[in-house]
Amino acid sequence: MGILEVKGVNKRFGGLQALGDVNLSVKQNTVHAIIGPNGAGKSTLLNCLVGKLMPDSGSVMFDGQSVLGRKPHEINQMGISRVFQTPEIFADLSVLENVMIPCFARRDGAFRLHAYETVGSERDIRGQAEHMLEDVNMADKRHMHAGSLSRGDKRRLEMAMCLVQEPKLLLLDEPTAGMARADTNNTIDLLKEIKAKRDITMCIIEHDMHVVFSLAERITVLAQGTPLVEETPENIKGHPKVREAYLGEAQV
Amino acid sequence: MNEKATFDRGRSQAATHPKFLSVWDIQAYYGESYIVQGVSFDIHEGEILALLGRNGAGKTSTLRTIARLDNPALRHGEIWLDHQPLHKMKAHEAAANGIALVPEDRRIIPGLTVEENLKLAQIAPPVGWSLERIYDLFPRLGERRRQEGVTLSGGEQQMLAIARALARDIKVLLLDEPYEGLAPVIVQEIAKTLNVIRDQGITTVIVEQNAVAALKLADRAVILDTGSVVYDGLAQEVLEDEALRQQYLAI
Amino acid sequence: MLGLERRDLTILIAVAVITLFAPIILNPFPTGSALAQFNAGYPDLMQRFVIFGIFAIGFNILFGLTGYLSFGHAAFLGIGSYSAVWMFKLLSMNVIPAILLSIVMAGLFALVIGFVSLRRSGIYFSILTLAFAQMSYNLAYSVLTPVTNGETGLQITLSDPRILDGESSGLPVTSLFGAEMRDTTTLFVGPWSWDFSVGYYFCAALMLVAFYISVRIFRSPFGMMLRAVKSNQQRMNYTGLNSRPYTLAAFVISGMYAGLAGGLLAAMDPLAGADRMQWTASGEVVLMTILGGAGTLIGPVLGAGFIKYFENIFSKINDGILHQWFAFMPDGLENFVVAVIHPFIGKGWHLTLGIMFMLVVIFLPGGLVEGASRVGRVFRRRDRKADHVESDAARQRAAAE
Amino acid sequence: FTNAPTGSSVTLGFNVPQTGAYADEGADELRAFELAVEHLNGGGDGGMLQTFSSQALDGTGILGKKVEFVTGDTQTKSDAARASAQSMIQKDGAIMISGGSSSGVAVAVQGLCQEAGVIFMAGLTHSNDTTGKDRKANGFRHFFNAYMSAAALAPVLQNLYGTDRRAYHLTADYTWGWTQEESIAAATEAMGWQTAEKVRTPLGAGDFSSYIAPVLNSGADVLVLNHYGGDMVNSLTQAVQFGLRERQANGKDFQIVVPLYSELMARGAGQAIKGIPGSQNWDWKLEDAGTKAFVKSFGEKYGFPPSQAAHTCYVQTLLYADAVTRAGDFNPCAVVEALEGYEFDGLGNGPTLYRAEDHQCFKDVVVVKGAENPQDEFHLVEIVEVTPTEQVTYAHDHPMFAGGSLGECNPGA
Amino acid sequence: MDAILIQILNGLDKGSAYALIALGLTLIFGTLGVVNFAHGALFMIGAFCAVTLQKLLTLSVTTIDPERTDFLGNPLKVQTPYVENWFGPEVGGTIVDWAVPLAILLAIPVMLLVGFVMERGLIKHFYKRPHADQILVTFGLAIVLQEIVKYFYGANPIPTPAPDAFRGSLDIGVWLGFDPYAIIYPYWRLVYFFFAGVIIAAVFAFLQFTTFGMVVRAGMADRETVGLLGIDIDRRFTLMFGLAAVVAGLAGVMYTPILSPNYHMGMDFLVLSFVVVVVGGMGSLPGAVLAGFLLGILQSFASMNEVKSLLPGIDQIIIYLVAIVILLTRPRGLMGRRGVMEE
Ligand SMILES: Nc1ncnc2c1ncn2[C@@H]1O[C@H](COP(=O)(O)OP(=O)(O)OP(=O)(O)O)[C@@H](O)[C@H]1O
Ligand SMILES: Nc1ncnc2c1ncn2[C@@H]1O[C@H](COP(=O)(O)OP(=O)(O)OP(=O)(O)O)[C@@H](O)[C@H]1O
Ligand SMILES: CC(C)C[C@H](N)C(=O)O
Ligand SMILES: [Mg+2]
Ligand SMILES: [Mg+2]
Repeated sequence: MGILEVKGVNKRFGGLQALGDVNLSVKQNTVHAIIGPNGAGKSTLLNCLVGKLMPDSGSVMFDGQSVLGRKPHEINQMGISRVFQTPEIFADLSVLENVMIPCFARRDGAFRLHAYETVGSERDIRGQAEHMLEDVNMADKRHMHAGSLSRGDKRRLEMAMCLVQEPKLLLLDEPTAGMARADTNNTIDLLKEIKAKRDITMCIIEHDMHVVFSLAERITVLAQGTPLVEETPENIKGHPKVREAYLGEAQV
Repeated sequence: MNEKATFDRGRSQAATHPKFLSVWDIQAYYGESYIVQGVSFDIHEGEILALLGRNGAGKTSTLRTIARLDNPALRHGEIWLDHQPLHKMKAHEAAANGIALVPEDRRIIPGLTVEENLKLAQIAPPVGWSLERIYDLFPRLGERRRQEGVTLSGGEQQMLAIARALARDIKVLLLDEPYEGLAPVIVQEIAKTLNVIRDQGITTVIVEQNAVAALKLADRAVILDTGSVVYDGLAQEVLEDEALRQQYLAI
Repeated sequence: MLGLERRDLTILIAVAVITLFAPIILNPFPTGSALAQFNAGYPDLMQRFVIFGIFAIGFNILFGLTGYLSFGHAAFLGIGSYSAVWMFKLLSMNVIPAILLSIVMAGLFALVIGFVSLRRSGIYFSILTLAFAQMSYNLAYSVLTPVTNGETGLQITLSDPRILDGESSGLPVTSLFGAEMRDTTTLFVGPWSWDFSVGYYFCAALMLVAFYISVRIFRSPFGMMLRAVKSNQQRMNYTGLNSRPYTLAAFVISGMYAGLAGGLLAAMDPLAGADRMQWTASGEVVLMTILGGAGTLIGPVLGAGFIKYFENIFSKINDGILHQWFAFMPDGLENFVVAVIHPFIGKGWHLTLGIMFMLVVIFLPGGLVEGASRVGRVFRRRDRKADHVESDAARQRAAAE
Repeated sequence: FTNAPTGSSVTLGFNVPQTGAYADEGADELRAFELAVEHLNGGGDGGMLQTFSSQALDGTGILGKKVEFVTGDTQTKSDAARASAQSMIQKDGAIMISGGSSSGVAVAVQGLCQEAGVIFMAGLTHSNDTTGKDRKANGFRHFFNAYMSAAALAPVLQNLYGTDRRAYHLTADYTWGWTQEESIAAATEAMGWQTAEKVRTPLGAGDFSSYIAPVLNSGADVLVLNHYGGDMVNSLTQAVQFGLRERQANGKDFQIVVPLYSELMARGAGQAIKGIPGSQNWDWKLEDAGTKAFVKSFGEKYGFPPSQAAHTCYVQTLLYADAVTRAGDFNPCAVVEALEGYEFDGLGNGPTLYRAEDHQCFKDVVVVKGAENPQDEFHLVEIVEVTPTEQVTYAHDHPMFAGGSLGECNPGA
Repeated sequence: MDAILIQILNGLDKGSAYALIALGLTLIFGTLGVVNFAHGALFMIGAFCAVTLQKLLTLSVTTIDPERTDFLGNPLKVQTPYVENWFGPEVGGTIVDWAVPLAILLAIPVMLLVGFVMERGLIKHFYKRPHADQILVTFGLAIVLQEIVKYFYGANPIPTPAPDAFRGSLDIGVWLGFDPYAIIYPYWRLVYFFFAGVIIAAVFAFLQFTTFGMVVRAGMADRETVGLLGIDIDRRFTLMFGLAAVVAGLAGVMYTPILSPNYHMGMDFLVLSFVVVVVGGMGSLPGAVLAGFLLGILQSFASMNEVKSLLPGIDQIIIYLVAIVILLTRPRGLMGRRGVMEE
């Protein structure tokens, strides 16, 4: 029984069957990659997990509880964090503040009217945030306006925002797309390190096979809304169907 | 990096330069922050140039400056395309003169369908590929032509962004991370397309984090670091020179 | 000190000093001099400055931080005024219960209206708040006349019960435990005269408290959350924060500020008119906030002062006064100058105000605060000119290498 | 007392609408005030000073002090009007406030003046409440009121349209509208008319068509428009567009009545106003000496005849100055005493009484109708009849005015 | 029955005014994304085009009539319009009489000019600025425009009657078999209704059958990218603004016989037109038109005595009440597009 159990999820957009009877089981403390051609429904699947979309049918259980019908913030409070495919950050706030906000969310829950304390007096939170920024190599940019970061930096920031929450399940939608190779490697190391330090389950979508094969313990290949195969990385590499539908001549 | 001293403002050398696209000492600012700090390079017609560098090196900013977007603002330098002074133009004039930018965040226009996004590219002359031809290259877009562009999957959006550039008759294609978010099969597909495009005589500047892929495709490479050119040479050389790669690209 | 950072503390102290000495600062011209017309240091106007300052400070907590543009905040101002006057009529002329009721009532209304309106965002939210406020206004003007006394406005009368107060001959006046709000001492210093009024200092004290609270909110985690709402509400939700209670809290707080302002208006002058709730009044506080600088601490207060100054001072300049000013000129020239200025003053004060709005927003995109900081920068730049040149040179050298 | 004049001059505050729908009335009021001040200070031709029955004023200001004035904008909003009046009192040291163009504003400012201890000489205000339930010891109204309009109009309406009529009221939904509706309905019912319907319309409705259309089959044969200003211009024009005036009801020609009239409104309504009856406080075409003197000095200064708004404001200023002079004291209480029960003549309305019990002036009321063929833009209304004072006088405790009390005069600090 | 029919008719007509004003506003507000508080002022300027033309046509020669006297006892100056002198009283009179319809010819160039100048000189710089700044600047402009008009034309309404030919009313009731006078409808309102229909149809056709609408919509969503595609969006925005100004102005011209114009008529309509546009849904022309008619008709019904006696004051709040209900049940108004001004 995995920490995340997706059963028979269907989602249609008008005439398009974006997800058709998806079953997925993610075991606790594993890194599970979802790969597949563009438009296969990978992001749609994540959307169903975090409350952005409501599947037409099927069930999604996390840690024994259903997530369907819950609001995004409730799902997050259950322990699911997500990095989006196009960076979603607080563009008008400073980099540091961007990371502090999830810290508050973790400590105080979905709402707390702390209108009288000052941000400056929240040393713990600030410490956590700064620490996190160091981990993602962004400490020197902490006072920058997040909106004026370059794109690769925005992605790193968003990842920091999710990691600092110490979620039980981290959903990563192409976390390293547009990241320089050096930083991609750093990111891989960072994720590994975090994984080693504490219990965390990750679900990662990537087109960069280097990342996938460095991290993933299991891989699900999604094509046209349905899981094609679910295998260990070794078996995926040589899988003819996967090669045809997805990898092409790419070297992995 | 010494052009500055030798340059005679009265008679621009660049104006008579034999190169097809020449970028000469451009300096551009976001508000007060000085980002593009005197970048110069030239490209011959039909060449593919890889523009590389780490995150935040100023690649996107350079492309945006060449495409004449308002931000960052060009405060110094000249850009000549086929004897046309791009630096005096606005984005839409530059586009009319044959520049096309495929922006890094794709910039699919909300509220328009896939087909409308493409048609929009064909409103102002010069018009390039027909819709049929585009759908031939990207059948996926043909299937989704009535869907709102922004609801496409990430990769589909990337295809649309490239297709939108091809829908115009262009001389120079500026690609900002075209492979981002694309499945390996599609990356291979697009690499082929870019070769097709090169064969048609279109000059290409490609910015890509997947440096190896870009270098394989490119004739020449320019590497940027904190807003300035640190390397300008043959793509092949970079591929072969480990030390160079390590120093500037960390690969 | 006070849990504030140095910079904020400086601002707070500056505001406190200015409000304390406002009766002197606002009366820079000797009474009876030609320019005395520009003096604004009389109690009624000074009270208005600070009261509308409170209104705008509160509005800024909602608009400046969350970006939710309410077009109906005047409704809360009106509700505050009506509550206060009813308190004067029924209970006592003491301003404390009146003001408390104003805040509470405005808060309750804000809770209901905010709860409903905040289900939408952007322009849809603005129109919802507008619709609620216009409904309140229209009802107050007509059907609710038994409660609001319609167009004339709710006033206190001799026959009101006023349970806590004893009988009084003549209309009673509002007071704070005996200190009458309208009590004014005038100090004559040479040709100057300065009015120190109880009512003004009462309002000013409350404004300082209101201002202080707003600074705290701005610097608090709550304030940061509100800015996060403005920046990216989606991200906020996916980060596990429920944005609705945050925005609702901001809405209610700003509604209470409006209620306090309304209550104070009534405490200074016990009349509550329906006009206070009209959309133009809601629009006015929007204008004050933007004009001063939305999202800045002090901007709204400046904006409020600016608009109220025009309304009260410019509208009162008439041709007679102009002739008096330019009497030193030869007759023909005098008439010409007066004729040129004439369309902009007195009944033309709206024209001047409109032009000022346009000038400020065109040339000072961040509002008056932006203007002030530009002036500040010019001064600072002068000091720094020397090292600036140096750094430029350094950069050039670096570029050449 | 508040703002006792100490120097060689005395300051009056003229609080008129300078912006908003009544800005033109306000401008005319201001002209009149300026003229009055000029005359009080001995300038110009003296205007009504020569015809005023009291000859206490001699053109040397008031009690030898030169008259100065300040102006302000009421915006026709109670709030703004009070703020403006406050500043005149607190900042400029005004000892008397006058002006205004709406009953709501008048009542609000009157209340303020009472509290502050200055005299309020109301300008345009026609609601019964101003000197009825909201009367104040420090406030005085020269203008007539809704009751008087009704009392003056009723007999004329009877002559014109008979006693067997059914009236349909459209009423502006605020104090003034209500009191006027009440007054007209009562007066017409007393002479045998029936009231078919009383409909309240929102202030500033603009398009009244949905209120006018139902009039047609309501069985009514007279439409009474208790509107003023822009509302009246629009409702009247639209009623005419709907063909009300051409149609027949109950076998009679359908008629429209506009109880409160003004030249400025008549100009706005254009053709539609022709032949429509109503009442005015005063009209420049009256033949008495006071009117002639005033029209002459006003007309020569400004190039057109004065409106009734200008007249009442001019007269109020003179009356105040005269009262101070007769009392020999600026103290508001002395002024109140001098004005209460004061009888005078020569100010354009014939013999007039400032009644002590409610501070309302009692004088003739002018019944007018829209001119069929005006010779120029100043002759849009013609006088039908001047209803004598006796007919429009009522008891001070008449039910429509009950509920208020003057209280004590307040001289302020 | 006839009472209800009457109110529907009245509603159609009020609705066509709302729809027309909202149509112009939605071009600027819903399409260009500018919160234009000066839209009412454009409507007002249109109305004053009619007033101005009327004044121009009645420019007069002054002759002295010694027989009669003016109010000061001087000989009366008699004014005869030039047009009557030139074309004779008959034809001249007719020309003056037709001032309002003729004013359309004046209003089109005037409004285009006003629109262009306003966009090029001011609004252009505000597309990228926050909505709040747009509000402040356009509100300032509205005040300035109003005050200028007030300076020249005064504050009171100025009568601008419809031509004599349209002065009466049509007895629709008789056609439908009701008693005479049961349902009547003034001719001019009929004209207005059809006029609104024509304008609405023309605007729709223009935006539907050309790519213009799509380009402008795209430009509003993302100016930069549209520029990258070689399109000079500025020019199209200017044109769109001009078009909106013309629509607003014509709505004003034709409305003058129904509502005598005064300088603040624009402000009176402003709030209402914003409500209509938003209820219709941001960015949707059909939505604006639909909302205009819907609110017009509902308001007419709410003004009926029967309704008012049941729910006192309902006629004063109906529009807002309906707006609240619609906005709460439909997140983006009747037909709004996603993402337009939801931030
Ligand atoms: N809101 C929507 N309306 C209509 N179609 C949609 C919507 N969202 C997604 N789709 C379609 O559903 C399919 C799956 O999209 P999804 O974003 O899940 O793909 P993906 O697997 O994440 O692809 P990529 O790797 O390119 O990001 C796509 O074809 C997309 O066009
Ligand atoms: N709008 C902006 N305002 C201010 N600074 C900006 C803005 N956009 C980018 N910058 C800064 O300019 C620098 C260069 O950014 P640019 O986007 O050109 O980098 P890049 O080389 O394209 O990086 P990436 O590979 O991450 O896309 C960065 O340091 C970034 O922080
Ligand atoms: C101007 C006045 C004569 C009428 C006005 N409507 C009032 O309230 O009294
Ligand atoms: Mg995806
Ligand atoms: Mg980039």
